[in-house]
Amino acid sequence: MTDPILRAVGLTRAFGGIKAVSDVSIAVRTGSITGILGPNGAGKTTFFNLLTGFTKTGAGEVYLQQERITNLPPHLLARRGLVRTFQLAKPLAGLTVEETVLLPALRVGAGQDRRQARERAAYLLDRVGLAAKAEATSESLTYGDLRRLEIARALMLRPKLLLLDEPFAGLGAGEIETVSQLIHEIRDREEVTVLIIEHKLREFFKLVETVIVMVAGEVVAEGTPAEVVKHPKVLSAYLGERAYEH
Amino acid sequence: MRFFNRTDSVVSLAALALLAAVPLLTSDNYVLGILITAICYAIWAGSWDLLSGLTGRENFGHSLFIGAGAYAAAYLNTAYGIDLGWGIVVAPLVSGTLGALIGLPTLRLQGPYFALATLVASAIAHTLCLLLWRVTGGEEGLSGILPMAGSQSDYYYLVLTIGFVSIAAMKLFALSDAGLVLRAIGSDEAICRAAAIDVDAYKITTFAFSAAFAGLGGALFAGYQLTAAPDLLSSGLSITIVVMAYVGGMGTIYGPAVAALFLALIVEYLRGFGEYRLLVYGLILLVVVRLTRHGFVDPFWRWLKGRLA
Amino acid sequence: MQKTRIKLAIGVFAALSSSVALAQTSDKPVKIGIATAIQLDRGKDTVSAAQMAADEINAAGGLAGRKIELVVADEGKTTNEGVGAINKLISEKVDVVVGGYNSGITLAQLPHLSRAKTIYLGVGASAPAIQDMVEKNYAAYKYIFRVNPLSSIDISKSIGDFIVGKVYGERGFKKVAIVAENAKWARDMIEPAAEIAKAAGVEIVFEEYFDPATPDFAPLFSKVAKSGAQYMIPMLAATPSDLFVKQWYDMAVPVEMGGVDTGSLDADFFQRIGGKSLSETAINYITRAPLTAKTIPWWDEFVSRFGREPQFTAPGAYDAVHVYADAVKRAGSFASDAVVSALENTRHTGVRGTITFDKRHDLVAGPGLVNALWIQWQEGGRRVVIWPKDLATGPMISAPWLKKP
Amino acid sequence: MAEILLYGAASSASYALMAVGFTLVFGVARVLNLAHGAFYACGAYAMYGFCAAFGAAPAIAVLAAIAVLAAVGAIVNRFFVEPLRARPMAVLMSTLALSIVAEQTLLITFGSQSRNIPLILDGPVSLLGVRIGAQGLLLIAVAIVVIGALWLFLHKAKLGKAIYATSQDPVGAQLVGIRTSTVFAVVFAVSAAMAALSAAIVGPMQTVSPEMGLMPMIKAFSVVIVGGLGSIGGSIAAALLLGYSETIVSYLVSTEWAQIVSLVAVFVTLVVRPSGLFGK
Repeated sequence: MTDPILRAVGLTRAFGGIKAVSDVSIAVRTGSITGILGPNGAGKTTFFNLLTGFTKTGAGEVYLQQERITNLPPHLLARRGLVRTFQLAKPLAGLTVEETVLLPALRVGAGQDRRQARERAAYLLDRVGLAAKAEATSESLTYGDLRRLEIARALMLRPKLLLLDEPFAGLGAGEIETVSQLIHEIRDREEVTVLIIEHKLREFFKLVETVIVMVAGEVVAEGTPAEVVKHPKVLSAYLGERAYEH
Repeated sequence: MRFFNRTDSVVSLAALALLAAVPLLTSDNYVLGILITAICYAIWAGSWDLLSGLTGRENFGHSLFIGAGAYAAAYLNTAYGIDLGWGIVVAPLVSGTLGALIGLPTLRLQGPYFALATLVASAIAHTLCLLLWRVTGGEEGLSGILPMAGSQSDYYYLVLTIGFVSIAAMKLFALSDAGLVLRAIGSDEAICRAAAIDVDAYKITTFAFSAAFAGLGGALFAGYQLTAAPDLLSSGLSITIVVMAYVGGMGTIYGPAVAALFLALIVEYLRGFGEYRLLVYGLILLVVVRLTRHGFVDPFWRWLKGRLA
Repeated sequence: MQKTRIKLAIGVFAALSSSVALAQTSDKPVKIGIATAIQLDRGKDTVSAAQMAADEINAAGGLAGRKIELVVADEGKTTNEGVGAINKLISEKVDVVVGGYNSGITLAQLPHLSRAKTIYLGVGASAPAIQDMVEKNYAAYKYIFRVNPLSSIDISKSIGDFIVGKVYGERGFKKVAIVAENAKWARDMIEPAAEIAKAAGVEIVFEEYFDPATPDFAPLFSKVAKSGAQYMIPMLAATPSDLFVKQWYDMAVPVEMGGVDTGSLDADFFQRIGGKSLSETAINYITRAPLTAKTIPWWDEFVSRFGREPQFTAPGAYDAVHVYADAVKRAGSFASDAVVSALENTRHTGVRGTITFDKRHDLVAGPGLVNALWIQWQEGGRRVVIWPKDLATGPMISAPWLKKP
Repeated sequence: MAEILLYGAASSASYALMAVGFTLVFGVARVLNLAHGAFYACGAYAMYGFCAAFGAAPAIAVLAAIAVLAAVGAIVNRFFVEPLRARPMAVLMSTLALSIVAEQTLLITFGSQSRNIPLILDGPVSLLGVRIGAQGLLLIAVAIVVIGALWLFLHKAKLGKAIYATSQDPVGAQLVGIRTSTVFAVVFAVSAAMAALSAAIVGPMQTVSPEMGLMPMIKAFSVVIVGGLGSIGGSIAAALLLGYSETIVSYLVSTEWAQIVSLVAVFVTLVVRPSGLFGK
């Protein structure tokens, strides 16, 4: 088993006495599409924020390819290839679609010359199907477009590990299909490991290879979607008989 | 990196030429004095817009940096006899450092809180300036600054050149990648952090630049007035600059600068009935606040360019 | 012999040419610039009193045959407006500027006045730093004179003299408290005065400086009372006097009070705070008392013409116009340098006293010249001069809650 | 010691009256009302007008001033806050502009000369061996009564509960049929009335001038921010904290540094804990 790209050991964080995440340890296999599943309030988003440096850890460590990255600020993690997206995809006011994708390359010290950056941006926009809207302002995009734009911007940083926070939230069936397809392509052609939080089951189960189930801040089960579904704790806490059948 | 488009450059150079012609028409200190004051206001409003216009973090204590620059130049001159020329070089460094120091704790605050924090910071500076009068001259301020060599017209040209170059530089900054990143930060910091941008470093550096230019303007103003007085640290001045930026249109740098130039001239014209001046300011603000962030100058200029094309 | 005749010829020629110069410009009016804060009563009275003097001179045929015209510019509250006002007057080619009420603003105006070689007669600011410029750089700043009120140096001498002579000498109060706003002008003024008092055996039992924006002086007053002080010397300018005096009265602080209180110089001060300034003494520069032969007739004409009693800047503005007119006549010309040298040996009996200038072009104080007056608010709002002794118009009273047996 | 206790209570009471009104407006309507100082000044001038012009007795003039300012508060909300509700900074600027216009109008109509309004209770009183103005004791009593009444109103009265609900969740309140526009109007009116009451009682001990609203405004700021924006309990606690710290500094150190205490307290609180001690 190749070394895991991301390891969390004993991650804990409490808010005013309530342990949102308590002693969670996971390992994400390189090149996999791994999912984190759990009912609302299970601590998924807090866990995600701990991994990506948006929330300070209470206890525990995080390793990215053996390098200890606990509590590093988000921009340093992004530069090390650990890039995330957000649950609420917001447009950047006053910036065009192309500029939004170019953003990571525009910062001082990004080290990419303009021409190269614009080329990669054009390539990525085409990959996510937004090439036609390059000059449009990002406020004019549909929610589905914004989702794909966010992924394009993340890819601009040539990430090793892409963390997607509820990528299907707010999308219609058709768009879910395209986004799901896009994630598969990214993993295959861009050699990116993908970690997803989601609660839209049908697409989620088709997409992820391994699932980690969190309930009330703790990992209760881990395995392939088929194994996880049968796990008693998961059934009682989350899926319930009927939901899973159809 | 986008540069000025053709029409913008042509018109701004024409404006520069017009302003440069003034000393040829009159060497009256009163007229030159008003223009120097107006140019200083333009630098202050432009520098305010550099941070607040781009990132949306509205700074209600800009007078702190203006005053710091003016007092730095005045103190060097009156206490150590260092020529005003050096004062104009040192002042931006002093104000810039102050901007970074004040920015560190306050820039992570959201909108209204940042405005309150900067307002209170300048109020503290104003009170200290009065209390530590052995150094700052208290309510009398630091007077008796030795004017720079040359006539009032020479000084006017110095202020005009520095003013034009500063505003052009700030405009280029706003159009540059950095300006784009700042606008993105103003829109959503989290997305920028995830896009590998060190948001805090950007904000603090920009605040330092904004403060530095304000300090530069402060030193130029002290050089004209030959005095640095506590009213350069007053909250009234900060609010006046915010009004100018609102009228000018935020985020365009030249908008607030042009608005500042005209408003400063109008205010001097209103000198006749001085009593009503602040009332007029208040009424302008009441009207302007109803507009969007774009104010008057920028939309008017775009409309005009549209008609000319 | 030869040399004297030549000198004589030159003298005659000079006199002839200057009177020709004078006559030649007889049609153009003499422009006197007034730079003051037109919103404040102090400013309004500066303009009114200057107009009074101008009207008198114009009625008597004008100055060297030319009518006098006033040009008013608002100094406002900030140094920026103050400098703007001066530059506006200079651009209007005024012959002289009369004005000033705030030392900070006047100090900021000096370099602009000196660059334009425009004579400035100060009537309201007392900071010594203004006239120091004349000493430091005579050539550039010789145009700056102070006609009114008095330099702080003389004011602090007068405070010292009041404490030693009246408070300690006559009233026997040995323990004195100093309560001053924390401002440069106050420190400049009170420290020398305290030295004079200590030298004469007076004990400064309490000294504290406060922020002029203090809303509640109860803690300060109770500390003064506890310090055992028998007399309290306040130093107020930016501090709102109404607030300070009302709180002193409402708390019936067991300590009498007298010092520098700019607010209490307002004529309606006693009436507007409901008589609560009873027994408060303050240094003042003008009152309806025969300081000179002109004082009472001038006072009455001012009151009848403008409907209120004059602020302390008014006699200054009135005397300044006359002093300038005399100097022009003696100099026989309007050229600044000539008028300056004429002004230097001015000896003009004005409304407040005889005006003369020292080498710093500062108003000279002293008996027979110009004096500060210590005036106490007494029953019915009467203002009684209680010091200096030779100008006193009545005995000093105590605060009602401190009625001495 | 007794002096510190009493004088501290008096200044805390004046801060509390201003701060509670200010934080009520923020807590319920989410508006940072920079015109609050102008309400204070207008309250004082209204009382001056009633006393000087109509010769009304001080007590009646106070009630009249409160009524006038309550109306002014509602009007300000209706025309200068409601239309800009969507943009917090615009509301801040609008109230700021209003305070400038109000101050300048007072300056032009009444002139820069400081005016005076009569005390309701005259003369000093000695309590616990301390000499304090009767008006100061009145101030303490009025503050306790008024804030207590407001507390009861918010928790007991029907309209009060509606206001309290709106402060918890404006959208939720609308869903359950509370007309939030009336609630905001009432809240502004109450806040303006309290500012006028504070001016009418503190004003006589100080001076009435066009810019008199500035310092109380800054003090109300410091109290509200230290106490926590929107938390009435927080404001009362912070008012006591600030009132006593200033009095103690005046006593033990010097009145020179007392005023800067509140400014520094605000800056530190904003930086360290923007939501204040008890705020949301």
